[in-house]
Amino acid sequence: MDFTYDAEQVALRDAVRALVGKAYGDFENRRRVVAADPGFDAVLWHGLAEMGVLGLPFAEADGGSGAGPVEVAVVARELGRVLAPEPFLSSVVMAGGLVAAVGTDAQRAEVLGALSAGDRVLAFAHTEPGARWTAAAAAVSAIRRDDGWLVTGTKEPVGHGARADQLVVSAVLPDGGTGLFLVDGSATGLTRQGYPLVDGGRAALVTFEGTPAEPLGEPSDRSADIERVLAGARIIAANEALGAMEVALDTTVGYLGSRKQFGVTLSHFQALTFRAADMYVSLETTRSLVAWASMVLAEAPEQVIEAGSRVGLKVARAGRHIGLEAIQLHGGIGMTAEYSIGTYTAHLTALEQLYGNGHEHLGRLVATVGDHTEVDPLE
Amino acid sequence: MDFTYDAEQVALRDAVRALVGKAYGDFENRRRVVAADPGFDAVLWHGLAEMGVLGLPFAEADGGSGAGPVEVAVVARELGRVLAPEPFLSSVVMAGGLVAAVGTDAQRAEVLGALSAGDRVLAFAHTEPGARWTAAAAAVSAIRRDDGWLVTGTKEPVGHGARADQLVVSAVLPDGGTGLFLVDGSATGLTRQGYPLVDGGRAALVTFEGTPAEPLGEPSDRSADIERVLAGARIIAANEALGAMEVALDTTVGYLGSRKQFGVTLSHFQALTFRAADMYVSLETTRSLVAWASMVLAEAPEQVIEAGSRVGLKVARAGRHIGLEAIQLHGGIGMTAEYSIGTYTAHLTALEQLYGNGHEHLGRLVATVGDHTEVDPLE
Amino acid sequence: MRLRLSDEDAAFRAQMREFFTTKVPRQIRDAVAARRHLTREQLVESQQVLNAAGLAVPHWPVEWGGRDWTQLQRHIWHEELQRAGVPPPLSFNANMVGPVIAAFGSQAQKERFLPPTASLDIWWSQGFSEPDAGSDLASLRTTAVRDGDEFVVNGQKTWTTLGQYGEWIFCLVRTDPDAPKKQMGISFLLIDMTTPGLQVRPIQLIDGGHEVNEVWFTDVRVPADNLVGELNHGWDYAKFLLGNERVGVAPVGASKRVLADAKGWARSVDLLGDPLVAARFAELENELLALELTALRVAANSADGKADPASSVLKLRGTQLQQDVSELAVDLAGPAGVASFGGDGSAAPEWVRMSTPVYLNLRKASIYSGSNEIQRQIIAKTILGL
Amino acid sequence: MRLRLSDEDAAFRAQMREFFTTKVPRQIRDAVAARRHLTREQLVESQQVLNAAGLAVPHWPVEWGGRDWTQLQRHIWHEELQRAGVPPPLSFNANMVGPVIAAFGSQAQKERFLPPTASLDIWWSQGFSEPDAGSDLASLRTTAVRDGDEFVVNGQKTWTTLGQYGEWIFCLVRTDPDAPKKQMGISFLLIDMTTPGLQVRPIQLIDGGHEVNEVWFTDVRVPADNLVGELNHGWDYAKFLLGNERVGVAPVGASKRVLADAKGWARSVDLLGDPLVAARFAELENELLALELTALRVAANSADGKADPASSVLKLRGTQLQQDVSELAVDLAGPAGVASFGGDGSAAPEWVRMSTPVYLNLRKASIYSGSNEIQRQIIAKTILGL
Repeated sequence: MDFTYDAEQVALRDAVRALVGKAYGDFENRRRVVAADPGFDAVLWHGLAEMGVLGLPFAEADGGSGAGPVEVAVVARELGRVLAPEPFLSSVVMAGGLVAAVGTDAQRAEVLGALSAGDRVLAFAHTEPGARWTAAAAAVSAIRRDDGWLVTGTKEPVGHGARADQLVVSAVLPDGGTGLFLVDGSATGLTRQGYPLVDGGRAALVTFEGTPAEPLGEPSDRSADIERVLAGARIIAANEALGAMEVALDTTVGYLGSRKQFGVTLSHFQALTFRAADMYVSLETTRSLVAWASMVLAEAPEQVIEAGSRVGLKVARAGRHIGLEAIQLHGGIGMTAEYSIGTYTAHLTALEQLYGNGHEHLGRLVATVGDHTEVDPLE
Repeated sequence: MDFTYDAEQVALRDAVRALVGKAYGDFENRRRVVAADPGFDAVLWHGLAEMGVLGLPFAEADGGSGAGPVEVAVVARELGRVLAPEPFLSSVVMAGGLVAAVGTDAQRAEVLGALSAGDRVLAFAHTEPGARWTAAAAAVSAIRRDDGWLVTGTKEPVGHGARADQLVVSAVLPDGGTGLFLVDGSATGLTRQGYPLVDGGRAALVTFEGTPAEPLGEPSDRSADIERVLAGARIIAANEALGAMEVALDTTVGYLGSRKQFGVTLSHFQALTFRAADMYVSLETTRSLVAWASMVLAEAPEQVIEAGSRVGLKVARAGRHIGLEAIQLHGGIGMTAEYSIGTYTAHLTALEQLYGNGHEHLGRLVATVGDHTEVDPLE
Repeated sequence: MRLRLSDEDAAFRAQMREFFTTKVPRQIRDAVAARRHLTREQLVESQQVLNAAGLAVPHWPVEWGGRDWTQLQRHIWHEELQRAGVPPPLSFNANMVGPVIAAFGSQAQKERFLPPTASLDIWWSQGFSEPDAGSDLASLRTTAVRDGDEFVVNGQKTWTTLGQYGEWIFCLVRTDPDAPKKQMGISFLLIDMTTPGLQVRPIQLIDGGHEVNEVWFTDVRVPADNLVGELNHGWDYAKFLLGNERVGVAPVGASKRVLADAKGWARSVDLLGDPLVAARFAELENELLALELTALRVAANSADGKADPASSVLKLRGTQLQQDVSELAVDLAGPAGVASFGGDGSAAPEWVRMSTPVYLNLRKASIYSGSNEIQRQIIAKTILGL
Repeated sequence: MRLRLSDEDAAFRAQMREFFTTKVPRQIRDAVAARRHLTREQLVESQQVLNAAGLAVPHWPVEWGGRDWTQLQRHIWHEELQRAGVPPPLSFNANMVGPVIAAFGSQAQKERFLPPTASLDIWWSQGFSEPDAGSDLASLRTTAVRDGDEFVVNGQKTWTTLGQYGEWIFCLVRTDPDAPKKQMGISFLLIDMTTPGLQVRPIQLIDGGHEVNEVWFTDVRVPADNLVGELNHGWDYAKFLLGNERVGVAPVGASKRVLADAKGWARSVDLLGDPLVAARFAELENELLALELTALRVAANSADGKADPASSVLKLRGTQLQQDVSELAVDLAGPAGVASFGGDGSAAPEWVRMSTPVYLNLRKASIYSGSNEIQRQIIAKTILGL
């Protein structure tokens, strides 16, 4: 049992921190980047590729660097600390993760190679209007036509769906079940309407109308793979949220220590410092659960889905607690887009929406609460 | 719309306050009284009778003084303020209330007359082991025998059941449905084991074995009457809880203003005074809902059951908030039985247990939340 | 104690409800129901409809358009207004500068300003907070120096809500920097926002909207006639302005309307039957009922005219519940809640798209107009004596 | 990062579990599971079973019965102990006075006191708090005046937990009333509780139990040999005593055990399937998991021996969750929860009868041993630098 990063992981952390810190250490710079499409910094994206970050989770044979989930978690946490808007989660972890999980050898090499090199942005077109974090597709279906497949229907929200060069699309198969397909960004019958999120991120409404699609691996039911990759993405997203919470608390503590009202710094008001202490308790306990879930992802695949919900619930609760208190303890300046703190809260909210909110994860845990006597992290 | 007591109600309040204040204004005196059976002050009980308090809700023809629910609420609040352990709720409001609701003319005159005069203590033997605030009986049944009825089974907890001179007993009727019966305290086949509650109150396990019982009114299904009288009792109990919360906050504020630590009074610690402010918010909003429910009881019988759950939920939430914070803000002394504040918290807990806890009332409101668009207290 | 409204008050309520739901244009009320930012034109039109019927400034002196209503009637007016989705009359005009001018202004000021203030022909902005004077308002540093018949104003105000529409601004300015206490030496000045040297800069908020502004004053010359009341007594007028409202402090009616609408939203995503969702509705409904009754209690029982300490309770609890309702909406919206800025390019219904910006925007409710920390302070000190 | 225990630690865990569930008498563990107050005899017996196996004071110096375990092993020992329902070794002996004597006592004190302290042949009480020195402990006023070879002690201590069983008491006493700071001038004294002039008076608590006491000192004569360490340095030893524990600060294992039992209780009253009840279980289980992992993280990563600031987090959150679990039990108990003192005269199961007294009794958890306010203070100041 060890909760610490090893030396290589620390080196990775420091390298990523330096790189993204140069880009977004100045919050004004982040505002500039997210103000214009595609909502992220193409130069930084290539920088991450050069550092090997985009290929981290993929096998070397597929063009990746064959690292593990903990390394991916290290990266996500650093991205979260500066609210880096690059599509690491949607493109590398989710879409790339599915290609790695079910793609053919040729698909893996071709797609993941381009992704790892920073030459191709992927998106995972899965969520459908009205759907709530399910693994199955319903509103997009695939049919076989002579020499190939066509998909038809609507997906939304698709993270970075407008910019993506290639889409991994879930669709109902002719015989039922949810298959996965690759769709090229320039395919016929593909319409994409992108928009910014409140945190400066990007999503899109993506419509397919008889759009040519290539089955990812065999065209068979992939909902179990989707569920598993989504749960893993939740754990990585939790690391990103953790990074954001860490900085949100630091920023708030810094503000309390420097902002003066009534002739003294706010840190003289015990009602405020005690609330900061409670935020710290939320943060520390979240840190532990996020580390545990990351280790589960690395070592105990059979527990990943449960761990995804456990960390999803905790991050939702802590994210709201820390995010909302951070704004309140700042007062007026916390409401402004010019100052960073409100965007941290907005980003924590967006992560919940994309990866499952507290209500969703609590509901999943409620369904299984009678199945076990206790939760033992050491078993 | 008027939330204030009228002049007569103020006079009643002041008279009751003076009487119970003389008995229990000194908390040590209350400790002495509850330390020995029957757990209340027989002299005070007669004093209340002489003041007309025990007959307040009953018609003059039945020996009462024909006042309304608001007057009963006024009394309960004053009893709550000093944690008076007299069986006003169980004896007058519940047992007496049922006699008034379903008794024959002769029963009403006989039973309520003796109750109002302070000569007879009643108890309502209704709750059964394992039951949770239901209106129906299940574990005690009644059979007809030649010239009368016999009841058999177990009731617990029965408030003041060991001391009561006469019991109002709910029992399953031969043809189903829940009937109400009068059982004399000296009846054959009646066993009672009394015990004190954590707040110094009294309850009992009451066993009937072919115990002679007299139908209260016609021996027909009375569960609707029981439900209605219980809901009314909940509203009166909420007034008692309100009185207790008022004094709990006052006591806590007094302590914060006088107890010194680190060379200053605790009121210099903003983290503590802000929590007292939040307690005040709980108290004020509770005060409003309790007043509303009391007026519903007086004026809008068709809404009493809903109002009982609304006020039950609010009092449960506020009672825990105020009760637990009161102990915490006191620190060590709040844990002791010698000092009053912990007993206020214990009493608020006992009231929840006897009249329905927050989970119960929330569940009832959840069941109906889809039936209306909004709650409008002015309709 | 009496539960029911008197016949007179019940009739009054019916009359208000009838007026608000039939005379105020539907598209304005629809915009409120959809939780959109309203346009300047919509706010002006709505207030002018109200004012024409004598319903914009009922709490003003009768001479200047007020009605001699009871506090309970004012409460009913305000609740019905919110319930119908009518935007309340612009607070800066109706609740702030109007009552101050009516109470402390000169006759000339009253005649000049009060009618267009009631009708929103003048749009007022508020110039109180400064970058270093937020909760600690009395430490404000914007100065006004007398120069002949004019004051010369220099400094900066911030958090000026809707200042981009403002035509006039009422300001607290420091006129005596040597006063022994910082609350002294402050004056209350009315300033034409077209005066040279006055500059308004937008501040973007975290919901993406433009709702507040910075206002910069560089040698802005203001006629001395625009001083309200006495020189160096501005703090008294500010306290009057901030303290005289007892009705409408808690946005109960609006929160109830949104919660009622949210039941429909929950149904549309098959979640109203989820016990964990239903429990949140039930808790919020009960707490809003308790708060509404508290507001009613304050209104019904304030005949003695005492400033009621419960206004801090109403503000504190009212904003908490307003925020809780907005949080419920975000949870109902689910994944599609990210599509806030998707507009017609999104398949998400408008309530879903509005959910996150509204949730973020409403963080202001517990910060502006006396933060909830200030309210707790008031309760602890003024009410509990701590 | 590594999730799994090393083989060695896993074997250690299995060994602890085996020992605790087979060697400690079942009726003692049953009494813990039933949440009863344990008798003196039960506590002594349990500790002596542990001590005989070298498991009572593993964190002491090896010379005095300690084991050279890692922090992680100590953590596992403590969690398994709680999990099995074994009462932890008496804290006053094992965690307080023992380590102080071992670190600062004379050789004679060590030899005289440490063995019977480990074996609970001496039952120690704690004499720290006073009526006017609670959270502000340093303002204590009990005095010890040197008189020949003795100290003469006068004053009053309070909140002396289980002092009715105490044979010896370790006290903080003021030996230099003129010291420039109140933290100076305090000494650490060991006092035989049978000494004339020492009187123990019970304090009844709100759960009806007798758990704490007042201890009065009237000219109590204490041999000067019973001074631990240096005169006037007692505050340092008290800080050492209060600050050196990193393991077992949060009662995670006990709370988990009660929560697991509560699932059975909920089933027995048909409530585990109620979504609102199940949600409380799920939330508590998740928060306890997060806390357990935090305790593990602190234990696994504290090789550098730094005093870990997280102990305040563990205490604060641990007591909150302990109280929340007890509150859930009260809600499950329902109406029969009032039958706390019904004993055999009640039909209610024991868990129902215990629910309310335990709930009330556990209010102490956030008050004693550094209240949660003190923990927040430590976090804000020491960790956050505020």
